[in-house]
Amino acid sequence: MNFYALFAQLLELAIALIMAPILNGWVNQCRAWLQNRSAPPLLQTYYTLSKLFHKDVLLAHNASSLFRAAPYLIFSCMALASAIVPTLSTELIFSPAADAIALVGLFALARVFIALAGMDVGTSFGSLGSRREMLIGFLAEPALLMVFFTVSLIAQSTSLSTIVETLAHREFVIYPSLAFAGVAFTMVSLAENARVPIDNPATHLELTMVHEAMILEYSGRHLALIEWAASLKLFAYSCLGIALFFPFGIPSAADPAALVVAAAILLVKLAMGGFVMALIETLSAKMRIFRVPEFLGTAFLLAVLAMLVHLLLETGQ
Amino acid sequence: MIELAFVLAAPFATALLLGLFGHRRGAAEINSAGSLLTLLAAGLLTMRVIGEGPLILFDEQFFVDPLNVFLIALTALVGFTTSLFSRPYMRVEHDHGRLSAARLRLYHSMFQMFMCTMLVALSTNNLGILWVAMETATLTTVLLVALYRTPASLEAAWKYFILCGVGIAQALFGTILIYFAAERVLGHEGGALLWTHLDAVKTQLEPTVLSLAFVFLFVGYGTKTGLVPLHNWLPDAHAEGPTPVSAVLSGLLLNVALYAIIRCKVLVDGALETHFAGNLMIVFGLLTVLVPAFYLSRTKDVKRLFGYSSIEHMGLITFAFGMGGPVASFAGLLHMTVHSLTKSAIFFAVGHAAQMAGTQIIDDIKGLLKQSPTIGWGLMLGTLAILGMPPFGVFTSEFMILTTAIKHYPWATPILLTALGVAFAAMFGKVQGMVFGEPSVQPLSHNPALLPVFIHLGLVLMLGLWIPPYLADWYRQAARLIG
Amino acid sequence: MSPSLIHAIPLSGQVINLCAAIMLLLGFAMLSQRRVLTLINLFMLQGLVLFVSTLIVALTTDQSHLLWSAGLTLILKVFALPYILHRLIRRLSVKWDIETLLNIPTIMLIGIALVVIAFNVAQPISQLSGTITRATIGIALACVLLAFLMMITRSKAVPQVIAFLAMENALFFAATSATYGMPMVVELGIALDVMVGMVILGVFFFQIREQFDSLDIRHMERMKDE
Amino acid sequence: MHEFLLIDWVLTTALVWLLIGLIGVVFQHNFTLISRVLFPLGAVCGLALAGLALSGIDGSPQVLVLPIGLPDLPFHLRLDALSSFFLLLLGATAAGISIYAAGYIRKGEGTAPGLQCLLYHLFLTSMAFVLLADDGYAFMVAWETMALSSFFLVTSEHRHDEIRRAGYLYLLVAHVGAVGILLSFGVMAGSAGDYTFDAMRDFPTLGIWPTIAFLLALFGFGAKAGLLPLHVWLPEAHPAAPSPVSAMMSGVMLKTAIYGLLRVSFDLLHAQLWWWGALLLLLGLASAIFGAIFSTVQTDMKRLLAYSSIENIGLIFVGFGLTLIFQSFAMPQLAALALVATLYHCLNHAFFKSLLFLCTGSVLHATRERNLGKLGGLIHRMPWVTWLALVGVLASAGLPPLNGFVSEWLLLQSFLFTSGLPQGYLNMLLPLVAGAIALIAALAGFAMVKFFGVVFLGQPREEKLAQAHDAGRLERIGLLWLAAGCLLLGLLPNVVITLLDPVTRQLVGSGLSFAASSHGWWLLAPISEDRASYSPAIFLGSIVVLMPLVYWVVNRRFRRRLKRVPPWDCGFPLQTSRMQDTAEGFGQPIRRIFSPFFKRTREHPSPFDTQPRYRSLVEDPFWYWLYLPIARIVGYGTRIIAFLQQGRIAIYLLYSFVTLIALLVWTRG
Repeated sequence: MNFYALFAQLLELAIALIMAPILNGWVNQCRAWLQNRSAPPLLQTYYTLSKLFHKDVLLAHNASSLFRAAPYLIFSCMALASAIVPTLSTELIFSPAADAIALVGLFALARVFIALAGMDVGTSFGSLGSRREMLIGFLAEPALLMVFFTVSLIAQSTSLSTIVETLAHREFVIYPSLAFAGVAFTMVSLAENARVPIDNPATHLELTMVHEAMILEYSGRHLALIEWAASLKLFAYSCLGIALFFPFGIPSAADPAALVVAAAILLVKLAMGGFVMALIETLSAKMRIFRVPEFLGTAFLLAVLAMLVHLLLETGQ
Repeated sequence: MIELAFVLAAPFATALLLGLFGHRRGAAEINSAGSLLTLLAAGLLTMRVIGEGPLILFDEQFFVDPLNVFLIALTALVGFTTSLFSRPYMRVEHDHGRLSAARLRLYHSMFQMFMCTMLVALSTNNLGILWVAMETATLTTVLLVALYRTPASLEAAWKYFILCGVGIAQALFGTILIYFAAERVLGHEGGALLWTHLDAVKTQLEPTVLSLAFVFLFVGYGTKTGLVPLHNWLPDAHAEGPTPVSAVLSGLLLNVALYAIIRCKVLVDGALETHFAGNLMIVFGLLTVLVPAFYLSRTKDVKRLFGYSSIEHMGLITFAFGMGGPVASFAGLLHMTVHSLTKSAIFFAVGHAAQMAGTQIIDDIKGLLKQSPTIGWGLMLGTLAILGMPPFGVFTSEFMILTTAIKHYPWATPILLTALGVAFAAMFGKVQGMVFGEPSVQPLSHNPALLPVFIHLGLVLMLGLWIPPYLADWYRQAARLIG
Repeated sequence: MSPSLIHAIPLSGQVINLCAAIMLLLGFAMLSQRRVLTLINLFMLQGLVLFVSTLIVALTTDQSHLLWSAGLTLILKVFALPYILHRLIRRLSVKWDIETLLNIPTIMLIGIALVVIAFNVAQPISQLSGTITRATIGIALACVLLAFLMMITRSKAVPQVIAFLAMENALFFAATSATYGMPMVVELGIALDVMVGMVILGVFFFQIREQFDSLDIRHMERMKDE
Repeated sequence: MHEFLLIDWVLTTALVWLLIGLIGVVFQHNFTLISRVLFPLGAVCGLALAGLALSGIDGSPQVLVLPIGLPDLPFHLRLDALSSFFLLLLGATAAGISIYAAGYIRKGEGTAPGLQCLLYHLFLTSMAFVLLADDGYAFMVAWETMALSSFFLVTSEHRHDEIRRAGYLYLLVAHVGAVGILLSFGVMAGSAGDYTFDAMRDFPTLGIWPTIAFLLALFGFGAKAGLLPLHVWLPEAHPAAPSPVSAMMSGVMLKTAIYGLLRVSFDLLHAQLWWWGALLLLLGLASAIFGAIFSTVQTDMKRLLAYSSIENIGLIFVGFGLTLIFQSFAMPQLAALALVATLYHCLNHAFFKSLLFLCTGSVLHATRERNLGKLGGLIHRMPWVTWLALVGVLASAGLPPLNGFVSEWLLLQSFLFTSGLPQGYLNMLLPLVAGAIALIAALAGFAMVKFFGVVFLGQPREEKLAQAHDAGRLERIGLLWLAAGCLLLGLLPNVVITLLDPVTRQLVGSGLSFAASSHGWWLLAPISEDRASYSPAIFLGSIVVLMPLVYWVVNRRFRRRLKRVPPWDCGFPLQTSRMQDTAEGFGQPIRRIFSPFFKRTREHPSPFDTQPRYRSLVEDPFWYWLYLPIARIVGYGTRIIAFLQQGRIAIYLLYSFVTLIALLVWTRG
């Protein structure tokens, strides 16, 4: 394997780990501005994390080893995920390791474990949270896959690198299907990252919380890891959106200089993406849990439409 | 020569003997001994026929060919096992006070007499004597069915007598018509009722007369075979007679009646060169397969249940012979064999089961497996066998019949499928209830003779996995005879 | 048949035809008859006719064994069976069989229809009948069917049995006078069976009566699956 | 005597199984012999069979004619790639299950161990014969023997009448299906009633007949596989049976149905019409969705698994149908891809489903409970079972890097590259089917989280669970074997695909081995690397590296104590185990979303109840749509026919009379 790929991979991983909390902070900041509150500092997430890391772990009596292992597993899954998504380069050593479908599988793995962890202690809220998380999950996953299918039909491939290659460096073509896919993807990523209107990461109101309910029993470093993993997930999704729908500027040729440029472009894109997300969160209100199926159903439908549009307009049939 | 004489004489002599001493203690043993003697003689006769081919004996009045010799052997075998079974069974009945000594005597001698008539009917060459034997068989069995003298048994016997008597009368008319037709070819003294002669000249016989004759014979012997809608005597007779009698009724009498039909079919086919007889048998066969399947789910009496199942299988066999051809006829003969073996085995098991429960009502018999595993397994396996479950032999013949049917008579297969499905659902459901579950039955006063059950089931199992070559060619020859 | 044929038939044949006609007549008479005693007498008459016709056939086509069977008929059907039946009804005191299952006129109509069918069915057979007596087989068939009908319509045991025996007669008639006799063994066998059957029935009647204290077979309708 | 070929060895192994069974029933009072010698021996036979099949899979077909059977039709046996593959499946799974059963069987109520030993091994033998049979008769005999032996195993606890009912339903459906198969053989049979498969291969069935044969076969095998709407027996029979038997039925027996249909539609009927495939695909999809949805709302753990089996069978049929479609449009490469996915999933399902059933068996023994509402917190009592069950759960939820994911990945791949079929509609529909598969996979994940979470995690919902004990040694070995299988099948896809190559070549005349092997063992790229690629090895590897790394870093950098405290739960005071989600509760969202699918009856407490209780019963609507109507029709028929039987002798005489007259008139006219 070539060293460029290795280097790019490491760089990407590093950026992901560092930038993820900041992105999280950035979104909160934007939201605060939009709701004209005084904004928390950009690095707020880092402060929280370090605080948590320095605290003792309070572990429920009947918490099992699975409960304790879960945070590490979830964290590594998310790290891997953000390493797989081609953000800086399409020449990555991990890119053959997992294609779009495998990526979805990876997210699913993390979800299953966090849900199991939520059930482990056996409190009323924990299992409630897991139930809702799985509900959202099984609705979001197919929608996400359909989005991927659309783009992979365009690129005739499910490997992310190839997709980005095709979309970024082919002569410019307008794909109407991508519009639908993009909307669907946005809806899905809102749901997956526990954002308003599906969930509210800020709330601890028992009856509405989903993600928070699962991790109620976590504390100290475990909680820190999970929070970090959550922000990694957000980062990965944003990068994914960028890679699929705004892939311009991701270099294909193997030269380090291009990497720097790409990193800069990436930052700009992320900033914009974060702002858009904050905007959406501000403009919409949290919905009842049983409206969620309709919401995600719509996303699924849009993705299906995208595929049909592709099959009708963009292939010669 | 001498073998056949023995085959016929042994049961007759035993019958007379038992008519005198049938109430004594050794009667059951004498009964078995007589049957054993018959079986041995039949065995020798079979050897002889395999060795030397068809025999014509006693100035042509008797005649043994592959078709009837295997039925003779079968009859002798089932008769023997039944006599073994009836020994403890009748003891228990006697202990329960359902039978007096005099009745036992009647039972024993009539049983042997019945065997004798069966054998005569099978081995005779003269259609008239065939008829006489069948009639006599009816009379003896009427006495056997009425053995308990309960209202139910009298009713059953009466219906049996009237329906079969009338039926048999039609058969006589048919026989007369055949004679009438044959006499014009063979002349008066030419043995116009001897099957061999008729077979020789069958192509010259007058078609219209023979077709009419066949209608009468079919209705006549068909009544005895239990073809729908002539079957109504059968469940009653099976339910009310003593179980050994039910066993031989299902196992033997029906076969013999069917045998008579087949013999006549051969002549009619020869004379008509159309598929008239075959079509008749196909239609009635299908009807007979279909209708009892629906009765099965209604009946509450276990012996009636298996009576209906006998009707159904007779229908299947009739259908097979109706289709004709080497495969179907082979299957029909095989099915005759396995059916009479399996069904009699089932009746043995059922008889003991009913004695253990003190009733024949299905819902009151439960948990046989727990109380007496042998009876339970016997009943369960027997039922599965009769329902056409491999590796038992019944499946073998049903396999051939069904596959032939879908090749040549596809329209018939839905009917067969429905019938088999419904029958399976009904019978298996009921039997499962009897065999499984918490026991409601008491152990018996004499330990039951289950050897017969397992001999039969063992034979059926063997026939399902491996048909001995000589048996196979034997069937083939018979099938060729039937055409 | 056309007159020319009638002249062609010798006397014996004509007598047999006459017997056949009488058989049929008796068949109808029994069908319509209510009194059991008369029924038995009619049955006896039938037996007598049977005897006569058999005798004639035996004499015309000198077959010795037909003489035997004629004698057998005389003994069995004219003396033995009627005697047994008389005894039975005296012992069981069943004189009447008032209620038939259908009313008499209807039965008669059906009977006539049956005769038509029987003749029609038997026609081809009698066409190629070599014997001088053509129509007899048709008549025999008609008698069989009439007896059958009678069995269906009678609701008491004894008349039913008499009908059964009448059917036996008709068959015998067919056997002897239509086909000029079956082989001896067969006739013996048949006769024996009838005899034995009769005896068994005699035993039966008593059993039935003591179980159901009547010979009305409508008591015996319990066995069915519901 | 010809020299001892591979097929002879295979046959011998199968017969050894039978022999073991017979020994077991002969020495049925010697319990130690049965449990400590015979069953392990059976496991060894399983291994041997797997080894033989492995070595035979790319050999040339071998045939053998036994001296038993019909006079003109002795038993023909044949060992080719297809049968070898399924024999491999049988042997490998049986090895695990047998060794588990050795530790599992107990004396006590139900069928005696000796008899169970016989039935169990008869079951194995008959399945082996089903896979070997090369003529209609031998196949049917083996097939029905399989049904019978499994029926007696299912009803081994026949005291309970719901178990009797389950067994009855099972055998009824199995038998009716078998008649269907028989008739299909009848249709395909050679002109002169020759029922050998060779004759059927060569004999061209023309016109409507191939379709009839296919539909009959589909009916028969579908009934055995639990395809909609013939699935009803499955969720009854699997819970009723002892767990090793459920494992065997769900893991292997259902696959024999797949084998049969593959044999018929590719080998005997040569995959003629594309709509056969479409039909299969639709039925499979329906079953998969139905099974997935129903498994999420079950409250009995074995029922849950049974419905999930229906789902997996559905997926297998989807792949099967796709293969047929490609084959009928002469696209061997894609057909090979779909077929690989199908067979791969057969293998995977065999492993993880039997693993899960065996785990439920251990739970059952430890707690005497099948009801999810009464379990929980077993991870503390039975760690072995829990962690091994977790492997099965992840696998059956289709999560990387375990085996379930690989086959689903392959299946999705085969769906994504369907464009270019001559059928416009299919082109439109197939990608949507892919979406549906995604939904199904996600639902499976839901069901599995419910299963694992409710049974093993949380607090014990009953006091008696405190006495629960972990699985015994032999049981652990069995579980370990199967779990290892799940892992390896997930990690070494290329090996498996190369293994499957002869099979696909036999059936669709093309294979993936080249594309697969061109990237080395660690990278799976069925078509080409830039088309799609997946490397479970790297996947697992990186997680395995990352996790300890993170752990090490975190615990090294921040040395903090770890205190045990009562759970916080938003500061709610009294926490009891009754407050956790029950199985019903967990399934409630699904019930709500898919309410039209269910036939439910509920019982709500009113505010004034002194003993408030909530009951919600979810039933299979097919009973009410299909089966009860049929039963009603039959009942109607019986009533009509019973009217004919009046018990009056006059009526009976009338019947004969009318018959006679009618026949006479008919003959004359």
